[in-house]
Amino acid sequence: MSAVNIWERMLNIDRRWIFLGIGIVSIVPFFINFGMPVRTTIEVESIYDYVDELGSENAIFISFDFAPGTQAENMPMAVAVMRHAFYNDVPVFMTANWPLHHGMMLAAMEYVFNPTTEGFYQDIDFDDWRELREAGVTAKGDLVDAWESQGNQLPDGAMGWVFEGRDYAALGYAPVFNLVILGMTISIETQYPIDAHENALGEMPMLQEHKSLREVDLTLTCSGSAACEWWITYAREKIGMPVAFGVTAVSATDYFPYLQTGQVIGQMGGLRGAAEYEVLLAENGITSSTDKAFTGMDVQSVAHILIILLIIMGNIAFFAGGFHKKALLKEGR
Amino acid sequence: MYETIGIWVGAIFTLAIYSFLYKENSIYRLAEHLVVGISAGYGMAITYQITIKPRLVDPLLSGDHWILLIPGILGLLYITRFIPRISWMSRYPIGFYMGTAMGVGFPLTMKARVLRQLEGAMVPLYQSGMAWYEVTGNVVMILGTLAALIYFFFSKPHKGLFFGTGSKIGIWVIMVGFGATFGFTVMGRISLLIGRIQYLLGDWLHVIE
Amino acid sequence: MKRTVPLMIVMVGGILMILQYFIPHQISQTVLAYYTDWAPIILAFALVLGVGSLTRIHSHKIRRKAKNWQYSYAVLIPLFGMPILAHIWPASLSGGMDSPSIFHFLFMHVQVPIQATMFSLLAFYIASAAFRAFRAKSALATLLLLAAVVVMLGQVPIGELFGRWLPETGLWILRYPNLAAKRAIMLGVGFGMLATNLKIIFGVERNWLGGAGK
Amino acid sequence: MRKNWIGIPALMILLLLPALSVARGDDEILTPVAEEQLAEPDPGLDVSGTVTVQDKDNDAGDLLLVSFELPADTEGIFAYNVYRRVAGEEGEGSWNLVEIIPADGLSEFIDGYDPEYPIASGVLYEYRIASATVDGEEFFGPECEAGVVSKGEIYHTGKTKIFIASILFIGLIFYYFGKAQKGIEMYMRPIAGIEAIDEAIGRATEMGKPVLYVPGISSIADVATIASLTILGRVAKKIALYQTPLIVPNRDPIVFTVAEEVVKQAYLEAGRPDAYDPDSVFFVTTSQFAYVAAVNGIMMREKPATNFYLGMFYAESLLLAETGSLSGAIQIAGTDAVTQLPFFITTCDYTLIGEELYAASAYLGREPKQIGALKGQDACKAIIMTFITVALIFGVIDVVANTHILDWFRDLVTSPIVD
Repeated sequence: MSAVNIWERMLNIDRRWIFLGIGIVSIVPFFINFGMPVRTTIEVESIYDYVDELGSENAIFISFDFAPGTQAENMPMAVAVMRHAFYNDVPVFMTANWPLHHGMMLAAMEYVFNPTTEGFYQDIDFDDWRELREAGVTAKGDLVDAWESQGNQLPDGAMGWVFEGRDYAALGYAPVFNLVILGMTISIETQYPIDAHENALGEMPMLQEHKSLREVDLTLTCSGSAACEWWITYAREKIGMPVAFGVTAVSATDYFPYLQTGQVIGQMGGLRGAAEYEVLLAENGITSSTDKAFTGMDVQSVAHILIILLIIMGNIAFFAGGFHKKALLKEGR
Repeated sequence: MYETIGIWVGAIFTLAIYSFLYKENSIYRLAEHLVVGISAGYGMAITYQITIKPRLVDPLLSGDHWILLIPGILGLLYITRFIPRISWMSRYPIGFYMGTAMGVGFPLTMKARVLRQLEGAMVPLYQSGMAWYEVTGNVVMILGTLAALIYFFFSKPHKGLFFGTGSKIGIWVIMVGFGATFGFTVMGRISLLIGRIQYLLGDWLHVIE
Repeated sequence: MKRTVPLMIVMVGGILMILQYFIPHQISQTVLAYYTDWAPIILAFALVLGVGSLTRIHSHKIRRKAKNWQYSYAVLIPLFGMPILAHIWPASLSGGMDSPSIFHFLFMHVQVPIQATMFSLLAFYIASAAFRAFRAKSALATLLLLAAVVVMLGQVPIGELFGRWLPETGLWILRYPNLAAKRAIMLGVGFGMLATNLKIIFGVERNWLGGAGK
Repeated sequence: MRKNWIGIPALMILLLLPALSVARGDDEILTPVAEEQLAEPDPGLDVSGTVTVQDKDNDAGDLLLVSFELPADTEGIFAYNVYRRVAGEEGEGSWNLVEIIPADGLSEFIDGYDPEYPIASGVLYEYRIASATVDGEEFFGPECEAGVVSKGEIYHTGKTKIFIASILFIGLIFYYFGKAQKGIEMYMRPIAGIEAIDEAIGRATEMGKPVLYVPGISSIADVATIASLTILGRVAKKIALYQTPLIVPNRDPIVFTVAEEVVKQAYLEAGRPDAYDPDSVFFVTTSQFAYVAAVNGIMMREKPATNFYLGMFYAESLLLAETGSLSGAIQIAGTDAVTQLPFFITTCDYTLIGEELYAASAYLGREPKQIGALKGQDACKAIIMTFITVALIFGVIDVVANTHILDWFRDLVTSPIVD
């Protein structure tokens, strides 16, 4: 077998080997953690710093504007900011702009509240603390004291209590969502008389303190499409509401102009953006460790390296085999 | 129980699609045909439920929105397509849709794709506090835009100093842009795979968190 | 009647909607309101054409016993089954939040995973495309390759091992030359769109009527 | 650069823009008729003074610009609650809370955005403003009748630049339409992709395999789709002559019907109406990835010799093109989707980039007016390039001489983000 033949065979490699390679390098890092450091960028730090400044008198919106297809990128962003807010007792309103995205919101809550998740938050149903609420105990500190004095104990491993209606409200999906945003600039309650669990919003202490988007300090839109622009058009441009983007890597470049003009306070781009937020949370002790996005970055590193190796090999074979002088190769498999 | 069966079915169909990577096969073929049927059927159901029923049928039945008969009839004209003798009538709704869509699009395109882009290309080269690479970047951006525009010039041959060199630089800039976009997209595409692996290994097999 | 009237509809509709943009008066807003009300209704009916075509081609296959004809049942049964099921459980149209039903099941556990998986095939294809296409055959191809590699390495943590300059260079390419290329294409495309809009409104481009040219 | 004279009048028109926007002026400000009613001064909080109402510019007569005098003493005021009612109505129940303004110095807002309490054109309203404490306790200021009613305008002054640019564009296109109609020959540089199309069809014929034509996945209102359908007409005509099988899967039902007509017509024009197979053009599904699954399946089963992807594409571009190259087909792509072009460029044998797709369709359409339109587009590009060049020069002057002419020049084309 001549040397040229080896190069030729390399160039005409059955692409199923490439598929197999990508498959393997994408699975392995889930079992072996490399934990390669992720450097944080100013775009993500500015969201982190902004949220970090907030306290229980503030409130934020997290909008789930993504479908299961881009879940791997968008979900960790929402989860990370949710945790950050809960840690600082910032009330969180959660919305979704499409029926399918409503399911994503529920999945995020299930993850953060699930006792098997590391650093979970113990969720208290709206109905379970009705008595305390009706007795007028609504401030977070008092509420926790009163709740614990009733004999409730924080489970092992939990980061803290979250009270539905005090710390979060799952508003979910409402039709024609761009108009819903517009309506919420006036009143949240008229758009969502009840939340996804059919609790009356009017009874929620967090709503009484934050009646419209004007009284909310930030919206994070985790978006797999151009829906994030709705928040700019209908909330930022109309009432000057601060908006942060959590978008997929593919659309991240499109939104740099918004950052430049200050219409967006910060942006998490793709899995990397989410990983950066996780790193910031872990570094500041808000979570004990990083999460899915950070693990995913190992996959990214390895997969990128594999692709670059493939490109280099392809070029070596191409030149070493002298194909740059020759006619076209026959097509692969 | 419902959820468990659901995840099993979903996982099986996920693998069915991945089997296409190895070879086109009968399981992929089944998944392919099923998803075509289901999605088209879902489209029909959802179109009726979110458009035709609340926007046409309900208002008409309530009795005082007779004006909606116009779009209703116009819409029904599509169906004349199945009757060859009067199939030309289906051009009416298409015409309505085409005309209005073109009209709505015209000023918006002028604003977003022309004026806004022109505005973006007219940036100051230097402002105090800019690093050297930002200044060179601005120069590259402006000259690059000009060169790439020359490439899209159709009424002159690409010869001579201005059009020849210009269009050559233009295609270089375009290629660098394409390379960068390609490279940048890789991360997003790998993330999609990560999502499916989390579904298969996590939700289905529970071997990872 | 067959050609002139549709062309008239296009011209009137087009000019009306262009003018509408520049007029804030309530009459103009009423026109826009009617348009936004009517357009989705008219458009919704077009789906019937698609379903008609799908039904015809697959029933043809079954009747002729063409190659792979058995699979056509996998299209036709859910095609009509889904709307019927949706009618039986009308509340289950939204994904995820409603009570279990067959409609919901088929959507959530067949359509959604298949679509997400199709989408994720891109991870494999982008790798094989990179392997086959990125060859330094010419100066142009080399530029494409280098830009791609620099941006790719700049994205991931491992790229930082090469030093800080790599991600910064990647970002620089994205922000300047990439923007220049995209902007030039956008401008050209923008003018092309505008010209086509005009050509259709004024009846110069009429192949949508069916049949190219006259 | 003979055509560059066009830039001069264009420049002049655009130079007039700032003059226009200055001359526009403001609507006459009507002095409010403040009807001091017996406002009971409460000891709690100081209240705001008179309310001034103006009609807002460029609206449909459904917005009012409301401003008020801030109270002298803002101590303890958390927000201002603005109430409105139709003038002449009586009773406490007639007041509607239309706006809550946080007390941070702002004393102006636009009323009428609230869908619950819209402003009707030509109706006279009354306003009153309450200073509210953190607990929501309210102290009412005077009731004031708005001196004006809201009315709609005939022309949106904020859109003048877009209007002028549109007129300029339409004028240029029609100028070249006229030239084309007079039969004046116009030079057009060749586009390599067009020859590639012919070659690719030839190859399919030699191999006796079908040709796959994907007209993009967007609607008929998408310009790329329209360009693609024109090219489909030419491709189908060639194919009809060679009697090669043709496969055209569609994602949009309307595009499907038009494509069907186009292909039928092409077979007719080629004199082969009998060779037309009604099953060759078909609809698949509106769902993006279900459509891709089906087309990929077709590619691997039917193994077409040539694949055309012309039109608007999204993420499926690479899925289609890689599967196509896997099946060994020659591939020709063309799209105006900037984000998808890199994938077609790297995987296809020939790619029409952006505007080249439209140009190719104009060539193949073989109508003089189509070429005329292309000429008009080029003239517009020349104008744009002139603008960018002048901006570049001004930018240099700004840096050297420390002036600010670029800002002024840039303002000529800047349009506000919100209408």
